[in-house]
Amino acid sequence: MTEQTPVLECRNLCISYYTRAGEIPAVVDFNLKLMPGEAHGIVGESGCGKSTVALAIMQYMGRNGAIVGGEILFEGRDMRTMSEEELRQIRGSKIAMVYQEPMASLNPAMTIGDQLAEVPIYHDGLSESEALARAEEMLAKVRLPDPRRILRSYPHQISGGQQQRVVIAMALLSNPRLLLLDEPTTALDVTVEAGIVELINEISAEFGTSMIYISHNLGLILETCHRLTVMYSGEAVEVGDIEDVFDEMRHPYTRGLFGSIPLPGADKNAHPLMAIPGQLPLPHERPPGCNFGPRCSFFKGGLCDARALPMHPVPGDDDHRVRCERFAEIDWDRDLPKGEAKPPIKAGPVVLSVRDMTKHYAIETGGLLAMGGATRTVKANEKLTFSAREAETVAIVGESGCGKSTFAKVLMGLEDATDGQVLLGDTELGDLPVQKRSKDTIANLQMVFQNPFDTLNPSHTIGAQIGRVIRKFGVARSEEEVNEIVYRLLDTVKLPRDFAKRKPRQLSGGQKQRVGIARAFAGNPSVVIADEPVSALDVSVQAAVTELLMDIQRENRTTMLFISHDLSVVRYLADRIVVMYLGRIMEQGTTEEVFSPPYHPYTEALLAAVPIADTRVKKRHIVLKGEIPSPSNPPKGCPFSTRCPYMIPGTCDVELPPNRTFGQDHRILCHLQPSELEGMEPVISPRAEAAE
Amino acid sequence: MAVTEIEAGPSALERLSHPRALIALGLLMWLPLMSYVMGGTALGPAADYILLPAIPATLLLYVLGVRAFRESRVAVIGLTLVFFWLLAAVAAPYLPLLDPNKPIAPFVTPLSEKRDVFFWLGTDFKGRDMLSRMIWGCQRVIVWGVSATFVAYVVGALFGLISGYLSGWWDEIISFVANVLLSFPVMVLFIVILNYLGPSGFNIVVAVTFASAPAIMRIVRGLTLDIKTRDYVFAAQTRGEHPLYIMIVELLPNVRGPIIVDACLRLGYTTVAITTLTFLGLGLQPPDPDWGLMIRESAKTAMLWKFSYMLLVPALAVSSLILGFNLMADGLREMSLRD
Amino acid sequence: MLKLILRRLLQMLLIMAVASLLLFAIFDTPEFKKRLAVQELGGFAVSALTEESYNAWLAEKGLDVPFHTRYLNWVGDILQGDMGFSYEKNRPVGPLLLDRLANTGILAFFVFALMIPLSLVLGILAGMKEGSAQDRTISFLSVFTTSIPEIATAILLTVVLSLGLGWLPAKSAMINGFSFRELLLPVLTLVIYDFGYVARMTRASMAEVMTSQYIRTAVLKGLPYRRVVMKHALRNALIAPFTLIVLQLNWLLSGVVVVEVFFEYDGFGKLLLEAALFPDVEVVQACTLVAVAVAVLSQIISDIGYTFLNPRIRFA
Amino acid sequence: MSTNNSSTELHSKVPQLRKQMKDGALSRREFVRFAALLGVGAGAAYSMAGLPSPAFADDQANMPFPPDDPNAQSGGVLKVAMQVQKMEDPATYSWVEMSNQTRHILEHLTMTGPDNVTRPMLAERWEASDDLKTWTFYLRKGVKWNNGDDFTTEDVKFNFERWMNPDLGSSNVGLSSIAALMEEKDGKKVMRDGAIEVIDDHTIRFHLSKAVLSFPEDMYNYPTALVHRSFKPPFSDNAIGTGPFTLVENTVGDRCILKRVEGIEYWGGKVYLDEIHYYNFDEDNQLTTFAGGDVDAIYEFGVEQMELAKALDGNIIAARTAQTLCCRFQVTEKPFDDKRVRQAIVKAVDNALIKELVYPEGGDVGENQHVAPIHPEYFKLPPLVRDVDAAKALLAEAGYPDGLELTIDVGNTDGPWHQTVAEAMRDQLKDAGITLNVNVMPASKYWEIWDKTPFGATAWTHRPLGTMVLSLGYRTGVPWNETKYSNPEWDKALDEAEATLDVEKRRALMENIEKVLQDDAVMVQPICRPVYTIASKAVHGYPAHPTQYHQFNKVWKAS
Repeated sequence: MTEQTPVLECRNLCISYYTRAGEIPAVVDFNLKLMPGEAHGIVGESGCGKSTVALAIMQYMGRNGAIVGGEILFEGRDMRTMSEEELRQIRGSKIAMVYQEPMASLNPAMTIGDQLAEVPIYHDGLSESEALARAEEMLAKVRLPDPRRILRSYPHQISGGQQQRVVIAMALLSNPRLLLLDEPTTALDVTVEAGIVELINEISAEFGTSMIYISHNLGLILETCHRLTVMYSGEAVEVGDIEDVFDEMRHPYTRGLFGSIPLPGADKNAHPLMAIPGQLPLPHERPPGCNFGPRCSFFKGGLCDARALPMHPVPGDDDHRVRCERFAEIDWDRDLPKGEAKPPIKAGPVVLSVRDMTKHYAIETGGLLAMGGATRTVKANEKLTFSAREAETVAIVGESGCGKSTFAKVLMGLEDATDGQVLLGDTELGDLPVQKRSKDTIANLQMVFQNPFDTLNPSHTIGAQIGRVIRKFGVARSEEEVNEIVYRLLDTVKLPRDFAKRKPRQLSGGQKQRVGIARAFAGNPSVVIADEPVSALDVSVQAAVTELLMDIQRENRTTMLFISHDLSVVRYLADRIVVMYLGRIMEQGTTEEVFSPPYHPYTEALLAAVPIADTRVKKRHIVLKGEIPSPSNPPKGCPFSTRCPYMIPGTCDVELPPNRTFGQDHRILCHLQPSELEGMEPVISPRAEAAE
Repeated sequence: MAVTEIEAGPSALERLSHPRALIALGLLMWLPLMSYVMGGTALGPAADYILLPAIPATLLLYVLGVRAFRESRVAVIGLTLVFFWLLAAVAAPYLPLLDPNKPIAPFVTPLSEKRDVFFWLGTDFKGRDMLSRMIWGCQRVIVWGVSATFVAYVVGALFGLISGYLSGWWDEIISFVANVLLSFPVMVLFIVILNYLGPSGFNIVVAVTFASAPAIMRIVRGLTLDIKTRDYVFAAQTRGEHPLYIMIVELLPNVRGPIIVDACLRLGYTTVAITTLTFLGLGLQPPDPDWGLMIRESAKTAMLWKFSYMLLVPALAVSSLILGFNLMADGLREMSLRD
Repeated sequence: MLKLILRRLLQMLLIMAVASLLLFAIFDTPEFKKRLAVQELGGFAVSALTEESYNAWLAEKGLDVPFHTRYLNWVGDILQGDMGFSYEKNRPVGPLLLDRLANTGILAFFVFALMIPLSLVLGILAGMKEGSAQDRTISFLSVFTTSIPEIATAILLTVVLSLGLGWLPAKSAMINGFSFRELLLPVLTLVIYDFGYVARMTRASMAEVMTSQYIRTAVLKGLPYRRVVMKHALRNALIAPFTLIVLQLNWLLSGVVVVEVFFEYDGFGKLLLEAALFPDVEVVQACTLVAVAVAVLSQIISDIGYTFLNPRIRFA
Repeated sequence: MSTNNSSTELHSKVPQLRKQMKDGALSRREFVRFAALLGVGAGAAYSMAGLPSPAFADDQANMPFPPDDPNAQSGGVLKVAMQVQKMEDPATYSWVEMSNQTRHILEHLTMTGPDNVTRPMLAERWEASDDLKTWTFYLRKGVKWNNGDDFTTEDVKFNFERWMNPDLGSSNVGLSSIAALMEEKDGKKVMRDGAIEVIDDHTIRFHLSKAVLSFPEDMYNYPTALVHRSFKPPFSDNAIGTGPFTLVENTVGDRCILKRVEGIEYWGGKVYLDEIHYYNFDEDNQLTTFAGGDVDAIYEFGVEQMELAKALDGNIIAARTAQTLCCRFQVTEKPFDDKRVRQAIVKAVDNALIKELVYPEGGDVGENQHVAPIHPEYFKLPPLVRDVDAAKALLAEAGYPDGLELTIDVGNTDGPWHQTVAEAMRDQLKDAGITLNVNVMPASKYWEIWDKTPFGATAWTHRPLGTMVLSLGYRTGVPWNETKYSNPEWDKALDEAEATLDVEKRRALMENIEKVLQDDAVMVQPICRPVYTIASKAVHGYPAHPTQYHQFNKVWKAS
């Protein structure tokens, strides 16, 4: 390695927030060295301090945050000693940042042109017209269509993906040495995310900019970075080159993290996920010594909790360091965590069958005194047909606007189907609103919700909320019986019984989701709809909740409709998959069938877009152009025709494609000939050298 | 579009350790006070001791309140001001005060003695003790102000829940009526209503309800619209719960937090309204003391520097009570935002 | 947008129709007619009147006609621009109302001229540095001033500035013609009561904007602080206060009642109160219509302004 | 110029009056008043009574006004705070304020001064027949309307006929003098044929159907202002008058501007002011406005404002009146239908103490029989004595041994002192076991119920004679009988008193009348109140009239 000045170097950086409760250390003893052209990933769960690091580098700590120790050297100069004016000159020109929420990061009241032009005006002293010209150039470079129009637009007039491109363009305008990317794709749909990731990779190649890429998603880091820092609870626990950390991790937390995410090859029966036990400590309740200690299976009292731990270099690789006292003692090859294998379950008879289910909304404009408002129709669901069998898990996959939530509403009886049939057993549900359904029907069909913060009513105790379901469905009536069942359910979801008296506010997100699961299963349902039940949870908690959900399902032989956008999770747990796009089913089949050719072009793109945190797999590279159209104004013909790489002009954009059937139950809605579809290559394949 | 200062969030009151004990204490303080003021002479001899249990209840409530609000100095100051007057209201009959309606010696300036009586705050134009009138004066404004705000809230919250949760025609009709009422400047509404019904405490309740309920309805409606998209409401709906159950059990407790902040502010507004209306001759009627009346009666006699205490005393008293309500609202909001 | 405005105007007319019908019904009760008679003739005289002569009096006043007929006539007159006749002031309502509205307009003009810059500047200064000593001082000041009801502010100002120091006249009856000195106390009272509210809202809006992510973006773009505040923050932070200030017009119509009565300033509020107490039906009617019109129009202006200032809605 | 009315024969009743005065049955002051009513010049009357003639100028030119002040300065504007009301038709005026706005434009046949003596004004003099049924008025010559017309009997006749026109609805028909000119025809009261006899341009004679003493006094009742024969309401549109001022502007609720008439010589001698401005202020605000220095004088201030008035730089002017507050019972309503209850209440109240509390300065203690000490026929009954024990005994007897709860309606129609009276009563009644609730309501509300409520505090205004009020308020079935008191014997006694001119005899009759009313305990009437006004020190000659009539002819303002 040549002797170069690092672009950025953090030495023993300590950052604290000051609150009424006193000083709360957010980041402790953080070290980082970033060479020119290098891309460094920081990965960790919420609250681990990764964004704090980014803002500290920008010297933007807010009123109650402060750097309490260490140094941040930018090109060799300590930024802590710089004056406000010097900082200002560096910000936006030498160091630029891309943020998590592009919409919120752009000023809603200024045109994009004005916002972009500011950067060259203030940093390079350009005139306004020169600045605008440069902005237009940059917009073209981040591959935005019609940059001239976008310059004149306000942020809300363009889509989320375009907004993020604008933010990236803004960051690149002064050709910075260092680019900070703070979860730049988290708010975006998967197929849009893929486009942004591609752009970022191109930028680092083209401009040679050093990057710090902050994310909770290991797969994304793998796709973008050279080096990686894993953070846990305010500390970096492992640093190293990507391959080293991915393949030869030396910290129990890193390994726990990998064990928690469903990688290709994970299987709910044969190789279940291995969740990290326990939960993240709150910043002011961190244990002495190793922060991960209480959750670590290698924890050794007296050693791990004796002192604040330093980073240790991994022998043989100076650039690979871990914050673990025992990493040398652990046999990393043998002690690979393995979940308990479970026998596969045999699916029973069809429980739920949906036939040509269609749901249209009429959006009326105007009200009591409306002077004639136009009515628009939103086609939320078009002719959905599929079925689910007892003890089977059917995943419904799709991005925003695909109609999966509407489908859930129709199923639950909150909306009437416009057309078609929904049969639960032999009860027609399509036009049976929940008020008219029998108690049994309602009890048979329950739901687990996405957002842990919303799923429970903050005003009532856990016990009361579960008890209400029990009473409502007539499972039990007397106070004692109800309590008994509540306790039993809490046992089932592995929560202590005294949680019955707690209010939701006293629970963590994962615990709330467990309560939500307990509530859904309180009435012994035959079908449970799980609407992204783990997507809002931290990675290490996700696994535990997923496993729990599946165990209960397995035990009760419940049919589960698992709504998700995350194909990795779906691949892991689903028996069958339904892929939706703009209200239509594009493809359905068993998990095996959907994940291998023939693919629907959309499925293919979706599969390609999902980042996989596994160095052993190879992925084909497909990036879709454009954005998802609005469901109120869907394209003619095939809904996917606007973005489809295989689009046949004159056919796809005019005519609705036929439903092609492969094998037993594998259906694809596409104009492409079956042979063309069958001729597709698999998207994900094992790398030759890593193949077993 | 509605500019509201209220943010949804858990209420600081929720952190009080014993909500049930608190409600009991509140009732113990409030019911005697209310019956004392509204019942008037109908209470008969009971009037002499009915307020006795309210005094310890008030003190205890204050202590509990300070404990709950200790994080916010502003809230504690507000609470202290409000409870000072609450305590004055419940303890007035037992304090060593002169009869507030008894003329003794007119135009005695503060801190001076006349007819062997020392007057801390002087006497008014009729010779009634200002100190005693000031302290007694808080009873009616507090009781009617709180009652009016409470009734307005019950009405406003009910319609807000219905309008927000049921939507559709319910919403159209309720919102239209609310819009009609909101199109009147508040004072115009007050003047018209009180002029029609005649000035009295009960009619103030009616007028305040008409004037405030639409705004409350809007706030509750907005909160309801927000909360009804939450999954737990969805869960209740999918359980087949009756809309009434959802409104009362699932929604109402969760709009409580922001509403309590708004209620504190609105108590302030109502106090202003009652005082102002009384000053205009449309509110509470003499002879019993009330701050608005004190201002009304003194306004024509005290227009001299040396008599200005007659105006200053009630003006400062009413300002301090309203300041108390507003500071409490501020503190509560501050605390709820911190959560 | 135009459709929206038309719709709101239509709604306004509907509200006016409903309101005036209700008012007419209210003031048509025998009690109110009797009250009017008492005001005109004196309490003793009225009770000495025979039924017949009372009816004759009613007929003379045009009050014997059933109220729906009167209402229709009144509506007809209004449509022809005739707002009726004031029993109490013995003159047509139109010019009377115009006089009083002009007076209140002068008052409102000075109130807004003082209040807007004061509250915006204070609100922005406070909101710019949330939690600073400057913020806390301004915030407390604004809570404090808004907590003092107008009547108390009026009293405090009168006692100090007029009775105590003798700088300003205590009353604003302006019997010797317009006098700015006499206008000062009512203006100050209203400004002191109202600026705090607007300042608080401005502060909240500014504080929210200052913690928003796009301000962070602007700072981290390396813009000078002045530009961040002036160009990025202000525009967004002033949207809410702007709509609020326009809506204050509506509030002012309420607020002026007590101030005008206390200072004996012959404006809209005093007229309304006197008319309601008299009861001078057609004046109350006209005042209500004006009030409703001001309320609705200010809402419309506020909505238009909001839309205009907020590109998110303008280009929706 | 000594008594120029010596040319007139003294009325036959005058010697009789003089004898009464000598016997002490009639005070000298009252002698003057009655003698004047009978056409004796006020100056002569004063001298007959052996009183120094007050500062009145009837000996010069027989003027009703005070004499000219040698120090007087001409010019200036007098600004007065008063409610400014409409000036529609002087004959139907219902408020004193209206008449004040008109008083310096329109004038009367007679004029009653602050000394309660009625002097000739537009009439030069008058004569009454011995039976007091025929009255002859001789008009002053040289009086001109401000449009240049001469003032003649035609104008007088025009006015009288107007007043008696039943369609007009003038309250003048309630005056005993005018009533005596009318008769009932087809259910309507109209003018009797031949009631008015025009002798010549300056002599007019009235033939009454019954004896009326107060004819000249009635002619200064405020709706009797004389308008021009071309008069058409509203007056404010075409203000033709005989007075020294004319109307420039009258904006109701704002201002009324009067200006000196130019070009026409005023009959009444010197007038000093150039303009009189009335500015509209509610009674509550008049004194505070005066305090602010914007006006020179005000209409009235209340007793509760006395301290403020004293602290101001001005002359407080107080007038003794018969204005009073009757906290009266409706004797037909429970529990007031029981005389013992009424008596118990009356006995439990100490009128003198209430008067002292409420009107410490000026005024008289009321005696629960409505006749005030300033009434000429007032008979002084033994003072009322508070007797709580007797009150308790009466209550027990009436079936309320444990006391009684009552509510009094108070409208403060005449100022907040009504309420103070009620509150003081409440405190005193407590001793007798009576709980009194004071129900205060706005004045306008009170006027809706004043003659209906079982127990209410009603204000009665000043009337010159005691018999007038008793007749208006306590006769069986009269419209203003708010007590529903009905006592045929008492009515008869009152009839007799009203027909008795002999004041001594009348007073003798009044003893019984007052006593019966007092014993029947129909009201607690604690105070006959004074009226207060204030004028700045620069204003000279500001009159204190018991009925608050403004007479500004000789008022002047120091510059």
